[in-house]
Amino acid sequence: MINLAIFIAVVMFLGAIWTVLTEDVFKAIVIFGIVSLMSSVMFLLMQAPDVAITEAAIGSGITTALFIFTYKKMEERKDER
Amino acid sequence: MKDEKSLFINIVALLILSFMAFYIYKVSIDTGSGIKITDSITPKMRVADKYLNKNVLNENSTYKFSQTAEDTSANIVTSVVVDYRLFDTTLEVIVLFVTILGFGFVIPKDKRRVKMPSVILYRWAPILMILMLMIGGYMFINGHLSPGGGFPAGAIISTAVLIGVLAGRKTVNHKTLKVVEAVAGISIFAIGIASFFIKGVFFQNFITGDRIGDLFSGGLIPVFYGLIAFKVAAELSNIYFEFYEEC
Amino acid sequence: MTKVFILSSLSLVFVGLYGVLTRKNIVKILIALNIIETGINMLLVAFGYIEGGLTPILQSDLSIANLDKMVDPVPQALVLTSIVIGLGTTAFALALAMRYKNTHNSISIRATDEEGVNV
Amino acid sequence: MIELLLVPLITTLVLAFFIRYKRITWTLFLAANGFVLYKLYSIYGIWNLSYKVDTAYKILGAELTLGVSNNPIGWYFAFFSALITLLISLFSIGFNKNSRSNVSVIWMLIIFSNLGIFFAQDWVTFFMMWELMGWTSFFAITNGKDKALDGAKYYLALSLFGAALMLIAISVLAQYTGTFQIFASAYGLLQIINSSTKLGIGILLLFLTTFLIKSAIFPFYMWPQKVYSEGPEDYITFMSSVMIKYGIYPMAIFIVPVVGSADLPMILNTGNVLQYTIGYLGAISAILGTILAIFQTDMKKLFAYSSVANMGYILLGFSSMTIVGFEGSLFHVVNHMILKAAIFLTLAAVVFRTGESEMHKLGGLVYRMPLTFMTFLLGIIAAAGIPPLNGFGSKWMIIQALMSKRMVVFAIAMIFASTGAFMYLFRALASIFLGQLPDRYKDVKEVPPTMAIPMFIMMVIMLLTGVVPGVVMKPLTSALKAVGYNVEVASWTTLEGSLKNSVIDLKIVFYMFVAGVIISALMYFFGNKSEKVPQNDNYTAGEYPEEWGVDADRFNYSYAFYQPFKEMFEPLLESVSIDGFFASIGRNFEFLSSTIQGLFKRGEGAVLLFSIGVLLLILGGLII
Amino acid sequence: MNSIVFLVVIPLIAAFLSLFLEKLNKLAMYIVTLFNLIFSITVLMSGNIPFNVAIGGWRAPFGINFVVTDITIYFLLLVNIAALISITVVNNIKEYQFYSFYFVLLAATNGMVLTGDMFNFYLFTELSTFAIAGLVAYKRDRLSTGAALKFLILSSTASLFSLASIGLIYKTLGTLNFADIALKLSKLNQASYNLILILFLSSMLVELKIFPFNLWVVKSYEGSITSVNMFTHGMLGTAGIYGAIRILLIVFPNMYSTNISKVLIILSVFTVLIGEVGALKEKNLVKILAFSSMAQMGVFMFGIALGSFESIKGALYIVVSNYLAKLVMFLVTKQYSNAVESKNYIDMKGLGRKYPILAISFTIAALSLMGMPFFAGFWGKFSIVVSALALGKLSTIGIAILLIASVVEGVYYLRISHTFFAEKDVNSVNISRVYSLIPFVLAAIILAIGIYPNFIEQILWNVIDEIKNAPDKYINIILSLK
Repeated sequence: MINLAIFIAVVMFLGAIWTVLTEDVFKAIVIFGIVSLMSSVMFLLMQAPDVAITEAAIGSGITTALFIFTYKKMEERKDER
Repeated sequence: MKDEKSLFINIVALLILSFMAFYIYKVSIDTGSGIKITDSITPKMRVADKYLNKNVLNENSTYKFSQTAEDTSANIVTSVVVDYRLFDTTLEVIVLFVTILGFGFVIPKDKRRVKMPSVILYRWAPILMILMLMIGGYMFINGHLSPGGGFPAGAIISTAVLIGVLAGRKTVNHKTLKVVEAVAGISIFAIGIASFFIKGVFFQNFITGDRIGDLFSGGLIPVFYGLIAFKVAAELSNIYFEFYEEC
Repeated sequence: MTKVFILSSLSLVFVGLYGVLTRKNIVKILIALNIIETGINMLLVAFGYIEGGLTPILQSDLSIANLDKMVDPVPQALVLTSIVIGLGTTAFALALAMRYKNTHNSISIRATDEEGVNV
Repeated sequence: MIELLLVPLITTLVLAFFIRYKRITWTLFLAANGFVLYKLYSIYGIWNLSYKVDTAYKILGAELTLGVSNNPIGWYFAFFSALITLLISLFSIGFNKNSRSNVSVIWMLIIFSNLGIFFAQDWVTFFMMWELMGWTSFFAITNGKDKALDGAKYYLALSLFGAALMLIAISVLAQYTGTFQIFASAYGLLQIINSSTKLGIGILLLFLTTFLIKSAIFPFYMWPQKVYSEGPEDYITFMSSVMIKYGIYPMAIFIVPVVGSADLPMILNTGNVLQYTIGYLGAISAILGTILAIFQTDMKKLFAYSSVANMGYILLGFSSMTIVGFEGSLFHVVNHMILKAAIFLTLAAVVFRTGESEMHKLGGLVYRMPLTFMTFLLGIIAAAGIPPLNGFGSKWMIIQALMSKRMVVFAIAMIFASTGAFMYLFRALASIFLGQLPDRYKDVKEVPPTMAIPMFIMMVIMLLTGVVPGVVMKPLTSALKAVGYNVEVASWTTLEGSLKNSVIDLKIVFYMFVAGVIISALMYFFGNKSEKVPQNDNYTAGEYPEEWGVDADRFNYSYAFYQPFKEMFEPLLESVSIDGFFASIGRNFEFLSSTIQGLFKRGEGAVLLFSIGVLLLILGGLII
Repeated sequence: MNSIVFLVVIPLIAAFLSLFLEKLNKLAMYIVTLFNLIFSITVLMSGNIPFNVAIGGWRAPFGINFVVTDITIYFLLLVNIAALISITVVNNIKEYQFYSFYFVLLAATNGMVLTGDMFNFYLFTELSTFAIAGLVAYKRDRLSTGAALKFLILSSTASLFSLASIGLIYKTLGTLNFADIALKLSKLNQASYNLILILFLSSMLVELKIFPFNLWVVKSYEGSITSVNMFTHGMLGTAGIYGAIRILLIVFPNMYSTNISKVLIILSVFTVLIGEVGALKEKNLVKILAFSSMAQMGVFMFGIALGSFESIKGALYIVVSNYLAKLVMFLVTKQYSNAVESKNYIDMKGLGRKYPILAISFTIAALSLMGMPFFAGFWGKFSIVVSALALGKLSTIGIAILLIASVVEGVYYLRISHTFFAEKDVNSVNISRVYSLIPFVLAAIILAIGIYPNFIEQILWNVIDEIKNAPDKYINIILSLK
């Protein structure tokens, strides 16, 4: 268990750093989604299934979707110009 | 964005962060008297103890599974969210309401090109939607028994709407969403006010006497969760409409 | 275990804060904000965690006998709320960002708000 | 007692309602001033009158009580202020017939604060009235004109700054003495000086700075010329004669007793450190005011600097800390009130008729405005301190006091300034009223009777106080006696100096002067008559300077009247540039303002600053 | 008095209904605001104060509770009166979102004042933040979009800090109730206490406009319409002040034994300096008011951070004076800027001669803010000065800087007043005289307080008494209910 937790923590940390440092916004969004999903696993490990489900559905799912929609819309506008 | 590579800002930010980290470290190793943030404190020493033992009203009461208690929700997180701290949850619904309202208010409304959806998606959409609705419905109905609850349920139901939108199928329109949103929102408060007139206290769970673990238990909890789910679903669907529907 | 949780959530908070402080692209600032938020949420839940704790859901009389071992349900309730708030903030801010892009013709937070000046 | 304050206040409200009807407002204004004068006359000698307001407002653990009370020195100031104000308000009726804006409302409010200052019983009341006077005079000076804004802003900033210092001083004083009462706190301050000299002197200097600002003493001598040159003339008359004394009054009742009896290090066994500080400030203002007055081309600015010099004399009198010097100073207060009012009324009359205040563009008005000329003449004779008029007695007393204390430097400064006064006064006389009348003022008429009468009364008063100083000295000495000073009530016509055998009888001086006037009149009538040529020929020698692109007025003899002196003093004046210092403060603030606006214009650093703020809080928490 | 919850619930229901009301929204706005006002007056008159309401029937530390004490009820009145005054300038607004935001803001500010629970307070704060951000973005042009976005980013960062602090409080003390926290706080380790306080304070200071947490202020004021400015000032600002008083003075009273109060003194002095000096060269009247409100908050915070009861009383006077004065100023600004279609005060030259009541009200408000005697602000300034001079070197230096800054304030405010009264012909301008009424009444109140402070002094001493006996009395009210 603890090894899994450490593994996920490290992955999340690296993912977060990648998200922050990368130039490509789309990449950042996708990796953020992954980090968010990882965090929901962490919630599960913390015996918080309610939070885990909510995080997976809302924090990871819908938020990422929102980011992607926005990104696409902004790109669309760029194309039009 | 050249500015992002500005060395100065990066150094300043790193300094600030390292200082904050140092401070937190210093606080955590502090050896002074009193309760420290690193102390391990169990729920027994917190208000959570009463929630777990379900004896907020009567200090000595104990309970057994499949019998009545003061709050008959089996999922204690749910009983905190929708009963002990119900008022927070209603406010949270309002927060979502306000932000989505603001979202619809400020999003630029320019003409969008509508892409034709693929045939597969168009054919499979109804099945997916029904599946989503079923999962969502299960979640909020069982919110007081198992993990889940109104918020993820709402999110999943809204995904059904999203699929419909993506598939180009007419499901619900803007007006309906608005009505659902308002009716669900008002109902939450209406129940609260009703409890004021029945019991003299706002947001009191006035259906009591259920047994823990039953499907129909927890009094008003499933009702509230249902309303919350529909409200969240309606609000989130609004977002998709803003993105993908022609105005 | 608790230490791992707390450290990992703190690391997320700091990375996110670094992003908010140094990034200029508004979308990336918002992503960084979300990272902080995830971190804080994890922190809160970790505060309620106890070693070898049980999920705070009653399944049978056995779980009622083990109430002492259950993790704290209150932080979880708070985090449920805060996740939804985070979604709200993100949605609102993204809509504003889209309009910002239209009005300022840029997505950098450095763009001036004065009328008629383009970066 | 309270009706003395209530009447001006109620009048203010009434005036505000009738602000559009000039005739009504100014008549009411006059009536209210008349009432104030009458009321003041009737309360003379009744020193136990007082009125108190108990508020529930708690400060320093006790409930605050505000009060006014009749006190002799305050009465002395208030009475003569009211007298002069009445005359000015009579003058204003005619003066304001054609003006667009109406300053009477604000002016009445100033009169209210004026009375409040003179009769305040405690520092809080005093401070409240003081602040009221500060901002009201801002509005009175600008009076809706943008060109007056700069001067008024300067005045306002100084005034608010002074008030801030006074607030600090009052609070510290109250903390240590536990009282806000003016007289009680004076004793308290003496004890503070004895126990902890630094603190006591600090408090004293804070008070002193406030009063110096209001009375335009040396480091703050710049505001009168900025303000007087732009404000409405009738109000400026009031300001230069009455308002500038607001700083003198608290000095007389508070600073002088404290400094005089404080146990401080002495210099040359003649006076203590503070005494010398005050003296030097007075001397510098007297000299600097005189020198600067000599070089002005604008007549209002000229007399503004003259006021600075006169305030310097008063301070010199205080610095001697002898009873004669004190009396002389207080006597000079009234003398200066009267003569400055007379002079500024004539200037107002000139501006009223010609619309011009640059001296070199005027000239020869003696032929058109003889009464104005006579008033002005008597005014400047008084200002120069020539015997039969009123400026002489007080200056004489001050010099006597300084000599008796062996403060020779100050006496020399005083004499230097008095001599310099001749130069600028003569310049004003020669440029405005003598010389030749420019063609454009051929049709100028004498002022209407409503304006002439007050000027005439002024002349009479000047002569009266000059010949019979008792009309001022008697109330003054009885007031001082009532306060507790060891003085004898003065006689009608004689003045007592502090040196041996130094009593003079002004009656005799007057007879000698009358004889002199008669002789010179005879010489004028029987002497040769002068010849008249067009004025420009005098200084352009028949050329047309406009053709060279130069303004002909610049060649008028009164443009660079004292050029040699100016060249002499130029280096000194350049080194003493207080104005530049204050201006640089203003500039720095504006620069800072732009910087801050730049910070707030861009929102990008918000989170960064936020974290820096958190950092500061953390630092505060760490350093325990 | 369980019905006190209606103060929050009715506006929230109205917020939902406003989606459909369309043209009736304005009417609904008046009805709901009046309801809130009348309800709070009834509560004040009922004589039941203090009382405690447990929502959902769960007793205090376990459920969420609303507490009504003297401080609460007065701030409730202030918030609701400000709301009523502010909506009088709302006109020609068709978007239903505006009304929804307003209702939510009304509920949130009322809730912030009423609540007795930490997390609930956080939620109300968030709610008000979003409502204000939406209202600021109302014009949806370049300026307001940028302002709203930047405000949102800053305030959500701040709210995350406060969330962390709430988490820490729950971890260490095991409770979220104000009274319970106050009761147990003395058991806390000093270092942990500091950490919690810093985290919470830094999010609090954003709302209180203290430098360097206040970069949103000027932009938001500049970018939004006048009624929104009045909401921000009168409702959000007042509720924020209440939060500061409640949380700093009653929940965290130990703050004064740490150095954090000294840092607060320094920060508030800087705020005043920056606010006053920043406004000096400004020409846009709304921005001047923004800078000035920042400075006034600095003075308030200075009074609070000094920590003596007299200085707190002074700070409360400043609150009252600033509250009234800014409302007057915004009303006048609204009328004048509408008349000349510009927010630059130089364009408003001469309007004071045609519409003297508005200009005189503005002048009275300005003088009160400057702390001139005979106006409400003086008593506050006086109290703060007197108590600051008794409290050591740092506060002495601070008060000296504050007073010098007030000189700058005097210069720029009276310059504006002068411009109003300057000579210029203004014939084309037309303002209905009706709009003079409210500014005039408010200005008269400022004057009345300045001349006769007794009645407000009484109220303030009640408030101070409550603070003095805090937290014991407060805890008793809440935790005695079983």
